[in-house]
Amino acid sequence: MSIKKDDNWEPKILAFCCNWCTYTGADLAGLNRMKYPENVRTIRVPCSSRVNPQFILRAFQKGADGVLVCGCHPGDCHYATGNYFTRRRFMLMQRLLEYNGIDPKRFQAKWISGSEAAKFRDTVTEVSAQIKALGPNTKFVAPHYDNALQAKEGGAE
Amino acid sequence: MKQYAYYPGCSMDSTAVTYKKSFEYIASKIGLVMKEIPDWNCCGSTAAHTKNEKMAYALSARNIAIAEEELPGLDIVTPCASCYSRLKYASYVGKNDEAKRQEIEEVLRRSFKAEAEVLNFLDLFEDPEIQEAIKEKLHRNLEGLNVACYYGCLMSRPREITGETDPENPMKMDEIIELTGAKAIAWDYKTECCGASHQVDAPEHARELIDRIFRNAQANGADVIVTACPLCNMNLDMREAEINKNFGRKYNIPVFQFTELIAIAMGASAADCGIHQHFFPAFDVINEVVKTGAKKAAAEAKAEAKKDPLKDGPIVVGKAGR
Amino acid sequence: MARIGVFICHCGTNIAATVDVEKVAEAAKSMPGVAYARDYKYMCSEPGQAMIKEAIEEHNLDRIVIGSCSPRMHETTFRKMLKGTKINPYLLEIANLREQCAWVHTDKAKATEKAINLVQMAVAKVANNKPLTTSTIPITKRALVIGGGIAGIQAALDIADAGYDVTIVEKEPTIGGHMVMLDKTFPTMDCSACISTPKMVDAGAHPNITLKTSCEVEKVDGYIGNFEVTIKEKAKYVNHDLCTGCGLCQTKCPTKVTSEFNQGMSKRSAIYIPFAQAVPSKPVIDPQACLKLTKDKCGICEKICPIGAINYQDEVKYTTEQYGAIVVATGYELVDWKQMYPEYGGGKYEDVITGLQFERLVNASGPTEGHIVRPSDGKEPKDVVIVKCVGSRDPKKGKTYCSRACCMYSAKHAHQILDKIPNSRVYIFYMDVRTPGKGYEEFYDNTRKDGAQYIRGRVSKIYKEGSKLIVKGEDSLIGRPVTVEADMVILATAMEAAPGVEEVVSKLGISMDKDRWVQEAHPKLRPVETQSAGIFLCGTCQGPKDIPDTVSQAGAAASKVIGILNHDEMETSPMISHVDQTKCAGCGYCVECCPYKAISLVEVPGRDGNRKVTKTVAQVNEGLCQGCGCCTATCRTGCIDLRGFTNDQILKEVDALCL
Amino acid sequence: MAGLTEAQVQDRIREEAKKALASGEVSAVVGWTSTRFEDKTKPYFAETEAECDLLVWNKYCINGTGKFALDDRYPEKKIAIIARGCDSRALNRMLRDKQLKRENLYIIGVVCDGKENAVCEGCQHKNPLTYDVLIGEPVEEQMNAERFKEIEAFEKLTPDQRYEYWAKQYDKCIHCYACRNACPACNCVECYADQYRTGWQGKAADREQNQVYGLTRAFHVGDRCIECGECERVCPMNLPIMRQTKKMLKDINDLFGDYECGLPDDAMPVLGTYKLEDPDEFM
Repeated sequence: MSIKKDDNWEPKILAFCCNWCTYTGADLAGLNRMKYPENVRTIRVPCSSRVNPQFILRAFQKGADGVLVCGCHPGDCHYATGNYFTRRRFMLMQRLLEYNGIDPKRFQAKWISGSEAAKFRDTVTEVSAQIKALGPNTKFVAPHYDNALQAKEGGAE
Repeated sequence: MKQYAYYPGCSMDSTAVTYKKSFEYIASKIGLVMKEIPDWNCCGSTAAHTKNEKMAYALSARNIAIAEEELPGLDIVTPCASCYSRLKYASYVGKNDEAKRQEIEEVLRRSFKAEAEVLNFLDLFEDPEIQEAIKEKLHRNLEGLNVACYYGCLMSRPREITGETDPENPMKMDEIIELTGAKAIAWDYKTECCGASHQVDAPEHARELIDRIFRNAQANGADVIVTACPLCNMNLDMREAEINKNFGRKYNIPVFQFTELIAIAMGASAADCGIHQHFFPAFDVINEVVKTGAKKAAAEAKAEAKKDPLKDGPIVVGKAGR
Repeated sequence: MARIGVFICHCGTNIAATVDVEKVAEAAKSMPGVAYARDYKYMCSEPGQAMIKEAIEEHNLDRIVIGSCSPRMHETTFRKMLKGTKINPYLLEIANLREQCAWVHTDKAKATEKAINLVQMAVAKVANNKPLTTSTIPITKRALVIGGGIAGIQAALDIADAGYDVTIVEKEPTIGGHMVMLDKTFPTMDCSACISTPKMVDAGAHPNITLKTSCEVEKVDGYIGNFEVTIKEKAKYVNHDLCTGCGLCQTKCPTKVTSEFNQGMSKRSAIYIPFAQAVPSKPVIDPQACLKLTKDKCGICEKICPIGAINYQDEVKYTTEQYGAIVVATGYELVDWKQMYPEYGGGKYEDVITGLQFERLVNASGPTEGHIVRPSDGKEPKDVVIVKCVGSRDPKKGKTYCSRACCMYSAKHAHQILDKIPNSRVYIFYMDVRTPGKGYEEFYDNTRKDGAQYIRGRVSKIYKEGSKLIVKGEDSLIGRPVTVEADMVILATAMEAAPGVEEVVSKLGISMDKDRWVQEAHPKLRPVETQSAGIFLCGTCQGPKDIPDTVSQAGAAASKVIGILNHDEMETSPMISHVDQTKCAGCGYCVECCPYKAISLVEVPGRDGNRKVTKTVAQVNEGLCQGCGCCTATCRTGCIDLRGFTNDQILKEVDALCL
Repeated sequence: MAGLTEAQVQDRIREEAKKALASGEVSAVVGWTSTRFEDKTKPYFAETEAECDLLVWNKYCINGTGKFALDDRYPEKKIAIIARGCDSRALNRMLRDKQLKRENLYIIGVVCDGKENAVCEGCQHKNPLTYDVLIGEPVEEQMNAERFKEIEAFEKLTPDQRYEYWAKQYDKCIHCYACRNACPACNCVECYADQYRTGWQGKAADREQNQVYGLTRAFHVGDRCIECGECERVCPMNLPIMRQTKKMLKDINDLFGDYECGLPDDAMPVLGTYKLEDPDEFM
């Protein structure tokens, strides 16, 4: 959870990247010296189907302002069918989170292949801009008894 | 005998007079009742659907709508391939595309349920009941006459609309014509284009199309060509002489509507079928066939009479009369 | 408490330029569990690695975090380095400070803050790493090749030459496949039988190769190194051990049925050898044609067989054998053009033949001893039309793909006709001419110089007029319809997957694409492998191709197999799933989601209170699991976990990110 | 009640229960019995023929009987269950999850026309779907057009209103796990929430942990929920738990086609499989 909301507040965004496609794409973005905002931290997973929706809940609970799950395009999965499961899980997860009041922009999923370095940069830039506009995430986070913080923020959404 | 809603189309009273006469002769002989759709309108043929699809559908759909209202429960029959194609399209769209059906209803400002079946004359004459009725009324046997059945394009295509199983080699007309005793030969130009309206606007190209049809028919031993569509008939019949002259050919293959041959087989006279109204002389082929038929029939009758009933063994008498 | 060593690399200036490496090393010192932290110019260099090893000893470290370039670059390097130390190579995490931090940011302060965060996550994760050791599975040093065409023969020969046992399973009575039916082969025009029959004889005689003809794969169990394959041997009614192949029975057999080998253009007896150079050159009885087997009449062959090798009571036999690796080489079949193209006569005209039928006509051992004649009246054709892409590149009526070999064999046919029949004329209707190989374009040029007339356009209709075949098409270069009066028409029909390949593929648990071609693991990088470890493929079963490509793929598949069989055991990656069978409820949903079918439900003894019971729980096959982790997210209890990326590790990594 | 009155059904139940026990194959018959309050019944295990006479059948028999079959995962004898439509779906659920074996169950199906329970109005399965013997004439089923009306209404609120609503609800949760114990889809040997060492779920009963528990359970059960409403009925703090799981079911129906659980030939749960032509929003 970032400290306070002002202009140079930086959102904390967590990105689960599949090792064979998106992580490779991110490395390629580095190789080509592409530039994107600093507020994204990637966690490498063997396949996007490794990402358990409970990790997303944990991320929001611990104060992440945005979560991104990236993997290979359906059909290109290194493990053949992994991303078909990812697709179903996170379409349902996104709707459930939205239903519980979390702005859908805070949780996104994207297919980014090993060669789409530019798409990785654009996705990261776009998501961090969207989250910056939304401000810090106050839902699902921080024990509710910290009323002082709660009152001041007053549900910034 | 089943009744049908009848959509004559514009050519029956004009270029397809032989088709009309021979069909009416057959219908009267076998008691086939055709109820003409009241206030039917032009089906739009190729002109309409090249101009505006919605109008094309509406034109044919109106005929179907009237038939459904005035003659409920009757299948719609039409002789001409083009009318058949347009009506079949309208009914196919009405059955399968709900949005278009509603659109057509708005244009017609009347209900269009698109439930009635659309048949062409080949479907009609394929009906076993009608075939039985014709067989009973057959007088002459056209044995020895080699007939090339020419289907043209719209009778069998497109396959999804017409439901034809083998659009390259349709067999309906072949089976019907063999009722008359004539033999339907296998040839390769059954469904090749006759040039249709291009015989008028681009004759120098279109005549070739007719020449190749006659050449293949002749190469396969056809005495006559038989069609089931006014336009095919007219194109082939009207231009055979000209092709003989311009292309230096010696074709002597008269062109009939298949109903003409059936009518003749049922004993119709030349006037009943309007044989004299053909462009290419069709008399001698018919006379020759009719004569040989008659001669053969006479010989058979004599042989029948000569046969001594006793020679073939005792006649069993007294068994419970069956 | 863990004693973690953190080593931050400058990578020259790559990282140091935009990340304050000293500050990161300093910050690392205060992270939980970190006992030692420092930075250095080139961690992956020899001195760098030596420096780490020293630090491990000096500070008694038990886990390592390296802040450097992408783990995809040097993870293996640092793991090898740890092999030399007391630390298990898997107690190591790498923070990607170069590709995903230094190179992609400009603001040094923020980049440094992110670098610290990434190291924090790596430290949190490594604290939860467990020591992993690779396990091994035994390898049966035998290979199975399914399909006895040139692909299967070549693969089997290469594997056998490497000293391993190979079994070829072929469903026809002889090996040789389609290649042995051909007359000449492009581009060198050497005789197909002359180069394939020697290989067939080698395969038949090779000590390491066992031929199982008239056989099919019935059942396949097990996994890489330990396949258990049941092979069904159809009844041959001839005891091949006794039979010497003298051929007496063939000459006396009264029944005559169409010969499949000669593409229906000649007859064969009920007890038959498909063709002279068949391997094994011992006959089998065709149960549908044999009078004895159908109407219990005749029985001549039994009477005249000098050795009494005929046995009418022969039955189907099943044998089960162990194999370490399997090569699929099921080949292709030509499409049934008669269904697809009624406008070419639909089979009515005898003189409209396929390329394979022409190969039999022009073949010296064919039904006409190599004289090119019209099947209808046996006369020598003067004008021949060849129609290409019949069924290929035709999404509406046939297949969408190009069958690759027809352009070349059509040019070959044209060359052969012009060569063998004086003042003959050959017209070839084509859309494009594709000559994608060495010497192919020159071959095509020679054919045109021989006088073959290439007409660019498709054929719309073929029909018979008198004794001539009228071929109607168009020449799109001059934009006019064209008619050719031909004596014979050869159709270059499309290739499709061999009939029955669906059963083989489903029994092996591999997959097919929409055109029924066997699905390769990766079209560019792993063309001869399939998704299942230990199962390889080669030849036209993977897609249309010509003989040179088929033979090179066969060699490639053989080398992959040899690569496996060279080892007594195979090391399996330790980063695979593992089931905590005490918590597993046996719901089986993980079994369904595994792309490699590596998980199965097994009965294990367990306790329920004080009673002994058998529980059904999931179990991971270490040989098959590739470590994707899909099962871990499908399991609600979370009792199946992926080593190296356990739930615990990832949760701690998430927590570290958000402190 | 088509044909039979409540009393006649009750007699038939007792008769079937006695017959089952008499056969010696069944260890107990799970049904309902009366309590001190005439408008309440409680689940009851009849193990002797005499006890069978205590089995009752009236409009207050609302407890689910299906989940009791899971008490003994390795029974020596069969267990007989008096199963209404929802109970038979609960049994089908556990059978599909391979937690029960069909041969260990003797199902006495009873056609039900709704009990004093909120969830009964929209009931689409009054007839039991799987049974060994059936009491009563099967009635004609009606589709419940308003199956997701409540969800659709809730979706119309603004994100803040929705969050505040759920935050208040989850403040009440006391982590008693009654919902988990009553739910036939919650049939794991050891629930993730009890695995404190892996740290999926904290122990504190504060809003933060409750939200994670609520959503995780919704996600675990979402594609296997048989909509029997037991979780809501047993929750001591009256949390609207069904309102979460039904949201999942609504989305599944929208995204992947008609979907209902607890049917005899249950398809693979949605999250356990895939279709190539699934909609894709992540391009």
